[in-house]
Amino acid sequence: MTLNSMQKNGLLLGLFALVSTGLVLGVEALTKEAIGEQQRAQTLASLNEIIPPTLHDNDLYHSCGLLSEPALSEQPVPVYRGYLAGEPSALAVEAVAPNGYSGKIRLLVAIKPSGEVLGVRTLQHQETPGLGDKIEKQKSDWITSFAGKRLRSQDDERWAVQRDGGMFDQFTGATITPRAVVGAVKSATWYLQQNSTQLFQTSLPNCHSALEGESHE
Amino acid sequence: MSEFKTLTKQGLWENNPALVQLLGLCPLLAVTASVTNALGLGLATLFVLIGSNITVSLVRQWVPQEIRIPVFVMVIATFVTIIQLLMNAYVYQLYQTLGIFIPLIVTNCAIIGRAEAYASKNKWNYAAVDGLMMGLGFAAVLVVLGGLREVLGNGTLFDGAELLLGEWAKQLRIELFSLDYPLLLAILPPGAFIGMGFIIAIKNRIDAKRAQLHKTEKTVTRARVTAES
Amino acid sequence: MQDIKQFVESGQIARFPGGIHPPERKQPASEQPLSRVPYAAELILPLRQHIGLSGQCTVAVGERVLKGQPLTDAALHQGLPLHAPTSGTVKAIEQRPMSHASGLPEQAIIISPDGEDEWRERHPLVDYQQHDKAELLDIIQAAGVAGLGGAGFPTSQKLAQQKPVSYLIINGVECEPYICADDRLMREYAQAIVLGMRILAYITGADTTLLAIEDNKPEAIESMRVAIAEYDDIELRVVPTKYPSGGEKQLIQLLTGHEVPSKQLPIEMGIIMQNVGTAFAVKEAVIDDKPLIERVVTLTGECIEHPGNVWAPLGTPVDALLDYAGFKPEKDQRVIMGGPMMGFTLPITAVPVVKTTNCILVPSKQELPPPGDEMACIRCGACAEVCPASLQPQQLQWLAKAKDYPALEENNLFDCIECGACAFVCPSEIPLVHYYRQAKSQIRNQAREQAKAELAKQRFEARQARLEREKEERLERHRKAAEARKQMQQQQAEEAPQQEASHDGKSSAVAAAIARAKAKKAAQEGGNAAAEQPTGSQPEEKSKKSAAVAAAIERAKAKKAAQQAASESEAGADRSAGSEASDEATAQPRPAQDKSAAVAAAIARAKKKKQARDQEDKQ
Amino acid sequence: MSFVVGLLAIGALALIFGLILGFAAIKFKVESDPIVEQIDEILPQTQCGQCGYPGCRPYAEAIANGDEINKCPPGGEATIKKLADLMGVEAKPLDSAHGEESVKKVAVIREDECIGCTKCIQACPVDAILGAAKQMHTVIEHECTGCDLCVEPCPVDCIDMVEVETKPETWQWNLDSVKQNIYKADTIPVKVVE
Amino acid sequence: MSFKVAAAPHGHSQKKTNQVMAWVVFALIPGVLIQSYFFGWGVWFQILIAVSVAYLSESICVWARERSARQALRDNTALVTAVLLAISIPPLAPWWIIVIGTLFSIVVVKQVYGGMGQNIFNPAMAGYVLLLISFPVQMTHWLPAAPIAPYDLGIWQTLHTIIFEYTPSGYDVEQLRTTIDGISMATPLDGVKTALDQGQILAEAYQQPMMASLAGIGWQWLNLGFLLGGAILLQQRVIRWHIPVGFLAGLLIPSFLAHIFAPSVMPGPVFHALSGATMLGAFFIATDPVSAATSDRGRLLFGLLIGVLVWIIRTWGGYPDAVAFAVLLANLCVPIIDRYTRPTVYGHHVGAKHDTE
Repeated sequence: MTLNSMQKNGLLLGLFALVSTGLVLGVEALTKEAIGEQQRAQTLASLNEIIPPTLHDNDLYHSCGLLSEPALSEQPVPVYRGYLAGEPSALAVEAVAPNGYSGKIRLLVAIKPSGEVLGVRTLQHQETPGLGDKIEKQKSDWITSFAGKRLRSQDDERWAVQRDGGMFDQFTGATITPRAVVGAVKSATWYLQQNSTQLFQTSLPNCHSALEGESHE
Repeated sequence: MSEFKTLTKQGLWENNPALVQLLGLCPLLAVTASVTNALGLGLATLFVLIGSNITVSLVRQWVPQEIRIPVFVMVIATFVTIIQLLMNAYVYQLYQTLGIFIPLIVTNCAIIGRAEAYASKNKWNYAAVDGLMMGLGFAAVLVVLGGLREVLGNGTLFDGAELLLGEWAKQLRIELFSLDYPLLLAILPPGAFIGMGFIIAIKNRIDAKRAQLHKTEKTVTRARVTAES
Repeated sequence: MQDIKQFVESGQIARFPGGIHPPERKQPASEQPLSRVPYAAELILPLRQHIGLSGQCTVAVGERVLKGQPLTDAALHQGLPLHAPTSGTVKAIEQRPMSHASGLPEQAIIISPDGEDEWRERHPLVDYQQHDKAELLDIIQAAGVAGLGGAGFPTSQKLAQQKPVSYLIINGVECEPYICADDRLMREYAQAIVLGMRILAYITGADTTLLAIEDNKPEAIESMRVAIAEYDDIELRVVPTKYPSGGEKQLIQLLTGHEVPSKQLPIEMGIIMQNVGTAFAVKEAVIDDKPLIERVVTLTGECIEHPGNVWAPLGTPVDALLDYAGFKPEKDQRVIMGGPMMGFTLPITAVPVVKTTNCILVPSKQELPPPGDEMACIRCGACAEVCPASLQPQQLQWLAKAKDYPALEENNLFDCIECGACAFVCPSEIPLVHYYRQAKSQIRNQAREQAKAELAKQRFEARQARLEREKEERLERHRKAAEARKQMQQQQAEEAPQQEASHDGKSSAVAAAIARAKAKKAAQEGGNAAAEQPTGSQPEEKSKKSAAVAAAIERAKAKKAAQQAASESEAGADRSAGSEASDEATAQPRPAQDKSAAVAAAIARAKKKKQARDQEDKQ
Repeated sequence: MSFVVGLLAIGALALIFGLILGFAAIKFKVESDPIVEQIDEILPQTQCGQCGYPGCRPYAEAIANGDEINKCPPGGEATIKKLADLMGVEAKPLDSAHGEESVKKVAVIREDECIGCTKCIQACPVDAILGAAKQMHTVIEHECTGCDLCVEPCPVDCIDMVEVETKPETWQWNLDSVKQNIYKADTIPVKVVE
Repeated sequence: MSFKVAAAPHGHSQKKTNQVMAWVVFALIPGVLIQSYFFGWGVWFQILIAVSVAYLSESICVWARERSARQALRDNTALVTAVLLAISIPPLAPWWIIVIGTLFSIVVVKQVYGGMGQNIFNPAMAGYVLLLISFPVQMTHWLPAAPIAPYDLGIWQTLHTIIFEYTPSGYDVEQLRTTIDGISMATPLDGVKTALDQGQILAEAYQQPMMASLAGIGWQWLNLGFLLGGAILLQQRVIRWHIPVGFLAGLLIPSFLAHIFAPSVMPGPVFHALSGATMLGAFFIATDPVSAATSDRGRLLFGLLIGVLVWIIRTWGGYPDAVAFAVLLANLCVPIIDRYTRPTVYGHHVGAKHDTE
């Protein structure tokens, strides 16, 4: 009796599992392409916003390299290299501000080889809606205030929120979020400024395979 | 009253999964900061619920008591994963907003509850209607709560509907008023709890009023324990 | 046990948690010497003066009774007899309002005193030590002595516990404001009380007698100190004034440093407690052969002109007492029997003084303002602070309002002594004790109902079993009757072919048909008369009459079944099909056939319903 | 390749868990909780049938199968509350279609009018009526549940439902009733005890 | 003749709930006077608005719930809630802030839960938290205390600011709290916290202009004023010592220990005791009997819990002050505290049974 019940239940459950898993895998195979496309489009959209087409003529998305750099993030981050007529024209990197009000803030920072900041975008954050979420382009223009700025030295005092005596406005009511973003952009910019030549020259491991794998976690 | 009519009434009002059974509160409270999000998760839940109810109802004869729950969970998980993949592929923006909540549908008690309480005991067509109505009821509460919170916290309705419904939906956006200082509480999770509490209170109030109005004089025939023997 | 001994010997006074200090207001009543109230025009003596059954009345209306003559016999379970407070005639035995918070009516003996105050024959005891304990207990019981401090529990019953007693505690604390009956008694009758204490100690065999008096009664303490001076085994304990030090449990805690375990009696700790008034009554009963026919009652309150303590014959109506002391009622006057903390209001004053009446309090509105509106509990915790039982009154109050009885019991509602300290201090003026009393009585009622439901269930099940058994017996009888008939028919059927064997096939077929019809008719008759003509195979045949009645019932049933069957078309079809069946089938008794038809009809109905539903489903 | 691995892994897992569940289903089988018994304990056992079921036990079975808990007028609020606790549902007010909760009553037979037809005896669910054919019947008061099932069958209407008399022990500390009690005392006919 | 029937006991001590509540308001007076001296007329307007809204909304709620309005308003609890909330918020907060807060306190936290005595949360603090979460900007705009304030506002200017959110001369609150050299002034707690977060040490943090000898300018006197009020309440036996003592012990002992171990980054007990809402919380807010524990031991524990929570949130939390959050969190723990601090009932002591053997 026990054996019979075990056999029956085991086989049935196994059967259901196989069918379910098969279905899921099937759908995954079918949608794989579309999902990849979506992610590409998303990243590209952000990239194109801060590195306008006039500044590059290569395929930015496929110029991506994976960079392991503790100064930027604990994990390897993608670096995008823009060329205009074969000449290096722009450099974008994903930076992480670890000290946001509620968790990490993922940013995309782009500079010209000259060191001037092209632009910054927020890729992902969990800041308080209505307060900290003003770092989103859709909510506020604040994030665009980085464009055109330069970093003079590693401890350039102007690179801070106004409250701390810097040149970046903090939005009303929140100090922590902008402070974190400014800090992260500052260190990313510094890194890019220091290593721009090198970054254009070294070959980096391709990032797409790894990135897509990540998105399925 | 026909079974279908009963199911409709049960799902939408009398036994509403969110308001009466208080099931599936986790996604409900987390994603209802705006109507768009609420609608998105509501629809996702609706599809999963119909799908799982039909499937469970179809296989109910073959599933023995002991492995019922694992099988149901597997069925639901399959549907959820498929929907997640589809959303990822075709409504990417919305997927980014709702992303982390979609897998939660797997353990949404409203769904497994219906599979267990209804679909596993009834024919597939009834189960489908039950799923539809329960799903609609759930989605309706989501949308109402989302609307409430969006209006209070943002002064708008259907903000970002284009993420879900395509470009044309941009016209849906209604700006009721512009808030200098949004009521942050409404958007934050505590606001969801408070809003939910008020919606349930209003429902109970309506029910109480209706019960008063429709107090029909039904008489129950008394059973005689000691019929003449 | 050892701990208690140590504590008592050290002479310490412990303290109990909580308690309050309400204004005492014992003066001026405590300063007036005891006086005696004249007999009222009628004395009302309720048959029941304590918990338990009342005794049987032993006098009749119109009968003359003498002072001290028993009016009832001691009921079962060591009840107490009732005595005539003075000589007179029994005027009536009727329902009168009780001296109880409910004002419910209660059977009472009404006596009109004849003014002669003539005693029955008395047998004073010279030396009680000559008599054994059982004898003394009988005397005390026959004298109707009950605890005069609180609930009026029969004293003899309390003393008769077969447990070793180390300490006899005599309670002279009298902690409730206003009341000073015991105070006065101790001041004026110290010797008699001590004698009563000796008798009690003798009966209980207690090693030590502890006399407890609150320190706000210096005169009583002094007079008792003098009276007990000659006895080594009586110790006087002066306890600090705090309400409710006089509660039995609290006093035991004060004197022994130990608590009486919940749901146990002090006797389990080797302690017995009696009130000073009871000690006095015991002395009078044993030494003077004077039954309990009067007691000291405090008459006090600002609405009385001459406050004081009086000897009041039991049965004296309260209005007579109030007249005696000069009563000036104000609007919405409260007349309280007992003290301000635990007493109850009387709706009318035509109720009598009973064994437990220690005080009649008629306060003015200034001295005891009536409670204001009940406000919501703010959980300030003042009640918990003063609760001598360390309960959580605010919690109990909520549970009582929610009628959550299991939770109330879990929160030890029944350890509440209803002292009223919590309600006294409640800033929201919630009548807490009132809620507890209601909850307690409801819990008790529920327990009673539960027991009754259990009984009802048993009886119902027994009845069902009996009916089932009877039904089976009846069916068995029917079956036997049917078998007998079948045998008879078979015999007939066998005889018929033999008779007509000589005819040819055709005529034989006709004959057979006739025979069948005949048999059918016979069978029908047989069926109808089944009960009427039981065959000889039933030896346990009942009387003809009852058989006839049974037959009539059967006929009525059969008729009803037939009507039912006829009303159903399907059933009709079934029946016609049935009639085409073999001879044997038609030969079945008619009622059985009808019954089976009815069953068939019911099945058909059910089928049809199911079909209908299936169709609906398909739609 | 990952496709096959995924399938196999999940399939194998499911197989193992299925085996375990099959084993557990037999090994740890428990007899179902006799919930009907517990419900029956709570019901007042008047067997009055006001709930629409013939007796308390059938109603207990009905509740166990999902019927409403508010159909028992004799039990009233207290019973509903206990049932709600037991069944883990919300207590609700008594369904007035089944009658109102009223004061406890007992049946009393006006004995001089009784013709001894035994109909009430047959109607009584708890055998609380004594008597024989053509003899006077009487109700055993403390066994009467007050269900009033005996009232209707009586051909001469000689059965009254009388409120159970309040005694000091059963008095519920209802101070509002005190004046009525006094009033009752005045009107009660004087009965002489022999 | 028939007499009045009443329930025992027939006497009553004379302290009533409404008097208790009135005493609480009375004892707040020293603190409110000091607050209005240092922070301007605003506090009086806030109290005025809060009390009006409280009574109005309470009347409507009680009416909607079909209860006796007279009795509900007479108990003075709405008054206490309104005044406590009004003195907790920045005196120049716009009028709708206090209106929303009071409405929430009275309608949602008190009446929806069933009116007086039924609320599990402290109404004033729940209202405060709602405001703080929803309107962090307005709720953190405290002006610097009078001696260092760049502007001195009269009655009319204050009222104008509360109603229109800027002064007649057109300054908004943000500008009002900004000094000539463009640095906006924070409260002492906020200032010290920000400085420490930026890696400064305590000595540097204390150099900020709003700091005084003991704690912040104005704030130290404000706290002493509420301490005086608390003493009045204790003396009148309106509150008992357990909650304030527990609160202060819970706050001061950890801060003292922390200060010993890390003197450069952990503010000491004196700073904590005289900053923010410490004294107001200890004597007036945590002692709200409805939402506090009931037994003496429970109250000590309840106060201790609040004190420790205040210290933890002040030290590591996101907000500078924490009394409101701590009180609400402790409110949640009350049923558990009550359950485990229940005194042993008479006759139920473990030893009691043993004695009889």
